[in-house]
Amino acid sequence: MKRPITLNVNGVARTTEVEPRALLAHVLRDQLDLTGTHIGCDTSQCGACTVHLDGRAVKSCTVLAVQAEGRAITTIEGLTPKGGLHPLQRAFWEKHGLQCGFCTPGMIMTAADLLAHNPKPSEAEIRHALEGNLCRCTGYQNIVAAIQTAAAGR
Amino acid sequence: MIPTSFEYVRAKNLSDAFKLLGKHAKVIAGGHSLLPLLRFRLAQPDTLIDIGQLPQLKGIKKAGGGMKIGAATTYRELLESKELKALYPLIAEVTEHIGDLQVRNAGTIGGGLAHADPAADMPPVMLVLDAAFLLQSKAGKRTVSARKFFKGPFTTALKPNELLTEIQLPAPPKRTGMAYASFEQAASGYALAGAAALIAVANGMITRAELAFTGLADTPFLAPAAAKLVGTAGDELISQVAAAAVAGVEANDDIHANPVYRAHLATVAARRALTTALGRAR
Amino acid sequence: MATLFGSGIKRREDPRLITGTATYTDDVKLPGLLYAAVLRSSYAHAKLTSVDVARAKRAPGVVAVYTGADLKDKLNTVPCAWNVPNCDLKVPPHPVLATDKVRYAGDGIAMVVAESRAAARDALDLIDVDYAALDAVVDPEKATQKGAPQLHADVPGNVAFTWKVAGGDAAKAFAEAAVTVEQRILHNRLLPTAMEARAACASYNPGTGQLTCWVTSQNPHIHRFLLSVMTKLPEHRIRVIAPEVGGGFGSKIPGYPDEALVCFASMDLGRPVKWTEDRSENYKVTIHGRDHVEYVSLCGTKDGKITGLRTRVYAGLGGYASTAAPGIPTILHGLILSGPYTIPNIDVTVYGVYTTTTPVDAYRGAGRPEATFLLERMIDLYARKIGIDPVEVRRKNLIPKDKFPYTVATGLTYDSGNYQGALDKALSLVDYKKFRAEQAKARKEGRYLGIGVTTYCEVCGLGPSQVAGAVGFGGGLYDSALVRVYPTGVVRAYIGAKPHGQGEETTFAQIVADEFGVPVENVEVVAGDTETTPQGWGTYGSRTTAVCGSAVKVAAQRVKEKAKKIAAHLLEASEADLEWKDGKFSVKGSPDKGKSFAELALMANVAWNMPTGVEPGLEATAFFDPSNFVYPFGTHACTVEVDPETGETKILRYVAVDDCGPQINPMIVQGQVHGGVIQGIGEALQEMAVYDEDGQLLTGTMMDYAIPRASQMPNVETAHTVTPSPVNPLGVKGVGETGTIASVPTLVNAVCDALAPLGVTHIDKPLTPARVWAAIQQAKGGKR
Amino acid sequence: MRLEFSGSPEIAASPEQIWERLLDPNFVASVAPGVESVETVDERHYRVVSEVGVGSVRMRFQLDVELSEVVPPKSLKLSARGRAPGSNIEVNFALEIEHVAPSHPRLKWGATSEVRGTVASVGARLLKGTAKKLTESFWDRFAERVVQASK
Repeated sequence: MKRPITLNVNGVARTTEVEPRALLAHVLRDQLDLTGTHIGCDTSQCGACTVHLDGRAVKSCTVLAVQAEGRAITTIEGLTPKGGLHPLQRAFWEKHGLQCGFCTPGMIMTAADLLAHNPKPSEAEIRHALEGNLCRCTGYQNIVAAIQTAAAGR
Repeated sequence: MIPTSFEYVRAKNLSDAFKLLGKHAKVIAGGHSLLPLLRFRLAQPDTLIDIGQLPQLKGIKKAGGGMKIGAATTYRELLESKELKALYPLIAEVTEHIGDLQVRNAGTIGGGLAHADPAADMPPVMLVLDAAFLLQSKAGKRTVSARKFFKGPFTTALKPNELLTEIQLPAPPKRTGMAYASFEQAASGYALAGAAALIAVANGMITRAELAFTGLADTPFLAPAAAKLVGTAGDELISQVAAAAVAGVEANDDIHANPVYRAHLATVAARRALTTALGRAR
Repeated sequence: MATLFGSGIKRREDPRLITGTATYTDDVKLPGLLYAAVLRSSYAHAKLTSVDVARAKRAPGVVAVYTGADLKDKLNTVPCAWNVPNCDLKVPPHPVLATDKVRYAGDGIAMVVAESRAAARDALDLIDVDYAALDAVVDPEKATQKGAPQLHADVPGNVAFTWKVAGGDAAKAFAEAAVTVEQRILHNRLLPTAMEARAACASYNPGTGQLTCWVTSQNPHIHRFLLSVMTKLPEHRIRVIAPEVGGGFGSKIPGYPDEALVCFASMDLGRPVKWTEDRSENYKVTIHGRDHVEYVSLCGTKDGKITGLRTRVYAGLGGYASTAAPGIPTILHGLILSGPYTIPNIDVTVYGVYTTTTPVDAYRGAGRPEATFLLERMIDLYARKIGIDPVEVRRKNLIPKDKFPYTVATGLTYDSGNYQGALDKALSLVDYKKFRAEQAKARKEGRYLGIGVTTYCEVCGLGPSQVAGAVGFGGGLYDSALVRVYPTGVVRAYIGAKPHGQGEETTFAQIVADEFGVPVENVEVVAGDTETTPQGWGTYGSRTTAVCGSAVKVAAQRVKEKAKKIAAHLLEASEADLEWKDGKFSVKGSPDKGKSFAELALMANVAWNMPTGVEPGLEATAFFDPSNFVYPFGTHACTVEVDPETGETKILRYVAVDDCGPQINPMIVQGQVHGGVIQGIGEALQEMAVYDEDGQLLTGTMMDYAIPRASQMPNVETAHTVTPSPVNPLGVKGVGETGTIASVPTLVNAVCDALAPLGVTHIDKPLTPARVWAAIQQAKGGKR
Repeated sequence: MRLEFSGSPEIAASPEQIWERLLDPNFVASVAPGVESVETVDERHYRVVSEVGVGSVRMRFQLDVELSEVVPPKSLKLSARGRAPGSNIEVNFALEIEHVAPSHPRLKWGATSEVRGTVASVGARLLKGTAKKLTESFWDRFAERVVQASK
């Protein structure tokens, strides 16, 4: 049965009706129109759906919307609350860290978590942190470079 | 990708959760073991009981010479505990390789252990550390040794009305070295074969040696062969012990590794883990 | 004014992609939207004895359920559009939903349309299907053998076609050869895995009779045509929009049943309908790549001159012939088997074979990686047999740079090349001699280092159209651009191709801005909507820049010619007296007297004062049909260390030297090389779609199919040489597939080189640790 | 995906007692994992609904079970064709009561199963160990319960 829930998304309380089985990724995309969060797999591997839950990167396809009630959700659309580009977004643009762009929002959200807790990661640490984000276009090299650039600019 | 319908209840406290436990109810904390199954409809519970937010299931605290970890503590929280890392460096080392950054942020140690995936990284660590698990139900509580907990693939000593609430780690012996070596399946990151080792040394001689495997057989297990190292200096014996520990085990067979290769990898992992552990103990 | 050509400016695509504001197909939402889900066969090969949808129809939220029987007369079958000639191609019907029989695990059986995604999914579980199991066959070679299960009644032995190409006299060459090497080579079946799975959203307007379909497409015009064939709706009533497309790698070229099904449902129900694939569904039903079994022989002299090449190919097609499938192992594989070498005698036989598996079609490189792999692998085997350094063998056989255009034994004429230049550069970058010395030293220490060097060339930039027609490709291979200049002097270029990550919105803007002398910000490139863009043939085969980019260039030139006429009129000078400098036309000798592009744009659009006989407006359309393919080339080198105890391969260095002619945007070119190389490394080391004997896909999710991760992959060191192509006005060649084509043999040869002291000669890819270890054990004579 | 298992538990009961239990659908259902209902179509043909799985993995299968080549009290074949949403399973059992020692016969069984659909393509990693455990524990329980029931 559907039930009303209130989700705190990008600093705004949003109320919507969901079934308990609804995945957070689906609710964000289909009900809250936040389609920057993508879905690229069904086994929690690709990370395209990465958002922040209480400031930490999680895969929104592996969280039920009802589980997220009462917690702070940040999506790619809310990464810079006042608009403009986040340093990571600028760096991805600068370093050609994306091609088709489908994995990019998730990639950036994971990188943001990494840099928030490890401001100057080594290349190996960056690659390790990206284990849960798959990209089929770039070969990762420029993604790593972008994250290094964003880290250097902090 | 869309689970079948179920009811969802966020437990307010443990007794709330116990009331709902039953055959067609499933417990969810981080959800990272269960949700993948739900999405493929390989699990179809009627009710999900969310215990992920219960404060009494969270946290890491010292207890005697050892530590206690709340079952709903996330892997990320394990990694952030300096005390845990100081006493059980192996836990931190292994946790860093569980899943990926996002999975570690949400997945819980108790959830993973209760799921009992035969190729998970944490069970062999629990086996060599001789951890005990606190299982609670409406009727009361009991403590089960990790060594009696893993019964088979995805099968544990947990009864349908019980919850795993706490992981209890005994004090590690003095001058102990611990290590984990594994070979990951490239796609899933699960261990094709992995081995955890714990070695304690006194006066240059091994006083305790523990070795456990994951990924190798249908459930993680402790290898008795490690005991042969006790009373020796280790070194030359390690290769023999590693081979003996794997010999006779019915190794898993899948598209990623046949039993011969898997057993070989397990032997290599055991040797490497024992060697590193011994080095660290000294 | 500085030229933009050659400048690595940032991509204009990116702001919408990095902020999550881009619209992909599944992001499309329409009032009254319904959701579709397709029931997939769990059997690989079975008769359908009954399909009972009664319970599904009654389920809450369900609007309609369709079965193959319902649609049999309403939709046409899925067409195959590459009718390769002279090979007796047999294309049996491929119904949009199975009627009597299923031919692979994943074949569509019924489609549910419902008010929500969840309701559609739930209803699939209420459909009861009775199957009568038939034997499966997944190996293309076994499928041709006597007694193999037969997929299609009118395709005896499952052989869809037998195609041959021969040049010179291979039989004679082999008879007379001093040295022959033979090897059975397997091209592992791959899952393209674009990060965005497929989706389609159709909206039919019964009032206008117009159907709009958003679809994950690399080629919206081709999709319009294919949808017209399948839905029976005339082409001019169909508008196809490929919005943002999250990668394709070939998998979004073909026409699929699902796309036609949502169109039909929307027409039938009068409401918009959307279908979105799950990843596990994508792995089962979206095309796969490669899947060849080849028997290859190469012969030559004792001193390293290759005299002949022969291969017999069993190319798996899957259960049905997908859109371009017959052309991949033939035209795009057989014809390029001379590679960059002067091989005088070539003989190729290709059997296209139906198997009870997912259809196989173009996957990044499509046919050319298979050709390059077998050639490069054979050369290393040959070099080892005659005891000559494999690089020297290659050098000895490369087409000399002064011989272009060069016609190879298979009949292709290569446009331009300097293969030795790229080879020298790569060898120097990787420091080949030094590595060989290190390798010798390491071997003494019991360490196994290896190097692979690949000299490759590929055929791409697909056109010309005349050739397309001659080889049975069911469409043109020209491309188009409409360049429209607005009164304020800003420009839009509407292009026929459909970039999906390759960055042509940026590179084509660079072309136009250069031509008009306007800031690049003043130029927009629009792609993906058949309603606004002129007929084009899509983005694949590394053709977009060479063909469509040239159309942009030609259209811009036409616009400029017209602007010049207007300038001459306004300046009261003859066109011959005008010169183009600093973004304006001025009279030679009086640089102060001139008309800027913006001024001319305004005049053309308001038309107050136009030259006699010149129409108002400032726009032009060009359809560019190249005179030949382009042939990019290069040398890749890779060094590895193999742990013989575990079979693990560690990549030490990867060097890529590619020549795609002049580079419009070097940053983007480099990005294409990075991505291509890593995709090839995936093929070489870890990717493989595995079926069991019963036709079940065992690598059905990302848990079992290993696409490369950041932590598993190296950095790629890139460099280039520049050899322009004479066949297009930009001089450019494609670079989207070179990395994938070159890297696979480079890796495999490096590993085999490393293990040479152990007696390992060949390992079937992917070189997983398990396979490498098994090969070492076998070479040692031990158990596997 | 093909799975093959076999076993040969010794049972402390007479061949006739074992045979009787083998042909008693209610008895078999009572030891089989997760059986929810058994409907007898005829004496050789049953319809069974069973929820099988271990741990969190559980699926409800509808099974058509048929006995064939019944040679009392010695051997029989049993085939079960089942379906669950998205998955199909076919199991063929061959059973033989082997006379090792008097009233200590051995129940030799071999099972070949073909698993198709979601379970094969998604759950292969979970499947083999699980299926083996389920099958073996079924026969172990069968053997145990026959003995109990015969006492």
